[in-house]
Amino acid sequence: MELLRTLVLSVAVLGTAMTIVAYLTWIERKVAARFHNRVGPYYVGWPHGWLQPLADVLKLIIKEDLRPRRADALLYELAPVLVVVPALFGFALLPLAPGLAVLDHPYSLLLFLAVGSLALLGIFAAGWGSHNAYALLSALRSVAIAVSYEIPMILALLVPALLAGSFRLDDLVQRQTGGAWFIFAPVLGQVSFVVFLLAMLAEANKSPLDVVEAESELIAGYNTEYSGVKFALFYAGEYAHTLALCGLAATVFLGGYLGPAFLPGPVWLVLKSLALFVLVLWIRWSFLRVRIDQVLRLNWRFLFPLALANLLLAAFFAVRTR
Amino acid sequence: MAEAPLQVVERDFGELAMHMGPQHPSTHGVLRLTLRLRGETVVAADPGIGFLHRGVEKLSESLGWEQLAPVYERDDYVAPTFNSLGFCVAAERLGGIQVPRRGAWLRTLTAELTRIASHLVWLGTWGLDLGGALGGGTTLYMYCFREREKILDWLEAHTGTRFHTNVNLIGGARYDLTPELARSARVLMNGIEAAIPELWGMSGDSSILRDRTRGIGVISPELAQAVGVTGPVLRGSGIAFDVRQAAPYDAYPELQFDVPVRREGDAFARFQVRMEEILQSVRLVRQILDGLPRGPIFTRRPLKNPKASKLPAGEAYAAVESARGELGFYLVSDGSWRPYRLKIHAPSFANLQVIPHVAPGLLVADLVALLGSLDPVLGDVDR
Amino acid sequence: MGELSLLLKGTLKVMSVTLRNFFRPATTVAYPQVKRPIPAQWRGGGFALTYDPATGEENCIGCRLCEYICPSQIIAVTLRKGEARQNGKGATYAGSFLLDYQACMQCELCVQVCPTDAIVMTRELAPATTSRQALFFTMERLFDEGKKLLRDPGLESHATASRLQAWTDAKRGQEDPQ
Amino acid sequence: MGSLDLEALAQGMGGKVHPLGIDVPREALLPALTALREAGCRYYLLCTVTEVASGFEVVHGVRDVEANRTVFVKTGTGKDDPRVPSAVPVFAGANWFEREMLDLFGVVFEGHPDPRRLMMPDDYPGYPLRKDFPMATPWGYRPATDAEAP
Repeated sequence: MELLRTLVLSVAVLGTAMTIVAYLTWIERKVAARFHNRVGPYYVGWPHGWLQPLADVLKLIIKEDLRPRRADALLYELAPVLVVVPALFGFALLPLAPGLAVLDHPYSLLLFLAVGSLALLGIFAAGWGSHNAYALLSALRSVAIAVSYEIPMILALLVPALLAGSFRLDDLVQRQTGGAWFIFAPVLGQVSFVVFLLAMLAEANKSPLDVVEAESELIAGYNTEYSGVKFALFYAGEYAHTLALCGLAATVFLGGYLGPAFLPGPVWLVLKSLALFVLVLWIRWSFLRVRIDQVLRLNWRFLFPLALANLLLAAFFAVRTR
Repeated sequence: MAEAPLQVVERDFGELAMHMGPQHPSTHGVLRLTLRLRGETVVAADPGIGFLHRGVEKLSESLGWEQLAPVYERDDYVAPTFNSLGFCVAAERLGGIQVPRRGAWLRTLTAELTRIASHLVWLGTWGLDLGGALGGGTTLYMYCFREREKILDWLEAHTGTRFHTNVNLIGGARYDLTPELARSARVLMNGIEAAIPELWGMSGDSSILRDRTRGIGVISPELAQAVGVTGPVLRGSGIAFDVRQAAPYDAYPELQFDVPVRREGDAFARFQVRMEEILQSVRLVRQILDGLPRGPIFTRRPLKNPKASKLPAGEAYAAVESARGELGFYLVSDGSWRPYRLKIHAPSFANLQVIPHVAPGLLVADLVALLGSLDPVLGDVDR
Repeated sequence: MGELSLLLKGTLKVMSVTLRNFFRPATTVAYPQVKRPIPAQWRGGGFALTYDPATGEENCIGCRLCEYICPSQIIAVTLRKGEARQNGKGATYAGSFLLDYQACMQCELCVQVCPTDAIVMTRELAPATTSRQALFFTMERLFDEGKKLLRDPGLESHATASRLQAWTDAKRGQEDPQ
Repeated sequence: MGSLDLEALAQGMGGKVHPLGIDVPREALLPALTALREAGCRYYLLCTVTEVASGFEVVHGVRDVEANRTVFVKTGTGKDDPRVPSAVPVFAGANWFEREMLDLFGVVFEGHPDPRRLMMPDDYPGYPLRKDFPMATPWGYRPATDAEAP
């Protein structure tokens, strides 16, 4: 009986998550167009191109699925899967309603982060496997960035966990009932939210920290040699990873499924994640790219100490109120 | 955050030779940079050109004086009016031809508008280099090209075509300015002036661009003079030389404008010089619109058969200040209806020569920023 | 701290610029449905050999001036003697007139030198063709375009030979050129 | 540049003054350029070659930016041995200009650090900008002299 419930719930969550991921590309193109005083996709699906994601997926599927002759077969084929699966796994942990989550684990916050960083393996496998100088260079860069930005991300998430006294995402959300979202916590909330936001930008390769896939230098980064379905998987993986991180940020900082009653819980979670996604888009389409050494300097000299100090402050604050 | 740079401990595993170009998203045309890299740091860079060589100087020896202006406009295809203007100024100096005041003022009007359009192309594509196609770079590019479209629309109404306007004739201009065009030009200038703070806000104010361009590709005044760089690249290294002031032509003696100069000589200095030049051009266009004299715009015999118009034998050198720098024409005439020999001093050609001197030590990303700050146009380089 | 405040001020400035632009109307034009207006004086279209509206005779006198001036050397004209025209502009006509549009750079010098306003540029987009042959404007095609201009004079670019010569006339001094 | 008197400089080098600058014999080219540079002409403008009846005429353009004065230093070479000392030791900017002249005219610049062709592919037959370079092109002969012009 338990198995059946989880099966049904996970199919439902995965289904909605994948459609939202598909429509993220549409949202991004529309929002970017607004920033550029353009209109964005218009003709596919008449009023405003709402069929565009379907068209993109179909286009990518019918493309020839090739593999460079001297590529490392196993790594090359495995890479897209390794990128998509960890990203999708994140959705299983996010609590949709009090006590309702596909996988309700006492340490779900840490589990989310652990599985999330597996995607890095996929990117490196793609870079190394496709036997291409540019892809290799970009794979090296992605390892450097992911490793260095993992730490501030975890430290930023420890602060709400400390305040709520538990690693279980559902407890975190329960702790934020009554509008006491963690982002409103006096100093701790804002600082850890900003640190998490910057770490998310680097983790999900969004400009201004998207040095992993910098066209003007590395052509197309790790997915230079991919086309067709494999490229579509990479594309979906990247958006799913971003949405999962936005979902996590919404759950931890903006009170997940909490909200006035006229909308069911999960809808609130989706709305908050999309709001954060548009914020990420706003940042992405405004800033120029930062150089690779500046990205690393930003982390080790600014973000990491800030996150540590913030955690110390939170610990002091938590002990005093306990 | 611009503290001491990280000390890069380098295990010596030799150098990686790599071609950047001729098809590369950020080489501003068909330029091949043969790079020797150690890790991501450039050890040596050798620019290879000639991919867009159309033999314009050989072609000039088989076309008449009156037929050549539209051909030269295809040289520097980002700021075309300066090429035909340079040729006409040089031919007028060779032949001692007087240009009527209204004709001269109209030529300066289209020249300054083309300078603004060319600087907008430079800023937009530089944004793409620094920001990438899926990021803030595209936004800056879109804003620049939105303003540039307005200028091109005005040029289309004035001359009939958006870009290669062929406005300049030896001895004057071809199209006159109607009152409605004058009004719409003023509205256009107000639009540009309103857009500049926005463009500056997107680029100059953002600390990302400052960190990526300050101290990159520093050209010392001595190197600048020895290599002979020109235009905003020269003025970015502290040398206030502008052909419009040094050897004024057309309407510039009667117009007030100042020449922006920066001392640092790095990519950010060149950025500031070009941005202020846009404002100076707006000021110039407004002065022209206010004080446009009356009278004819062309005084030589009407254009009929090219074989009928001959220029006296002799040599002459004259230059105009194009958006990229000093665009000079060295004419040698044997008195016939065709030039005997014609050498074009292309500003981008001189500016590109500085790369082997300045590139060593930069990261690949900085090389892209340096290249963008030199604003080369490969049609201008290869002629 | 100066560096940090500069960083924050710069970041907010950039974000405010994109936000302001978010609410501005789109400047793009939905091309197939909405056409961009073509100005009166235009060099982007094709060519036409005009007729004299009063007498309906061909204007071209086959003088080959346009052939000599063309920088791309793509015009080829031959002379044909005919009967004198009613409007007194001589008795010679164009025997054959070939304009190789694929190498034309639309510099409008041919229109400028034409003594009888014969060759003009039209204001309708030159139709794309699927073969190179179709880009060779033969005399018949140019005259067909000329007949079209008779019916709809608006299709003719404002910059005809007489106007171009009037603008570049040395004795020009009046206030408002039109 | 102070009151550098071109006349004196030209005389000293065994050359003469012409409207755009000075004309010096081949051997005196580098001393003349160095003298001009000492006198303040530190900006290198251009190098061009004109094919004249007696051979090739190499012209270097240098400029004194403060005094806003441009001097063109000319030197002639024979038709059969177009050799000229390279100006790169004096002005770094002459590098590409001289390579282009080697490429298009075949004038050899002795002492040039990198005497490769600049524009044309390395195996390009002949020197295109010479008057005697055949203008026949696969798509038909183009008029080269007055007689054949349309």
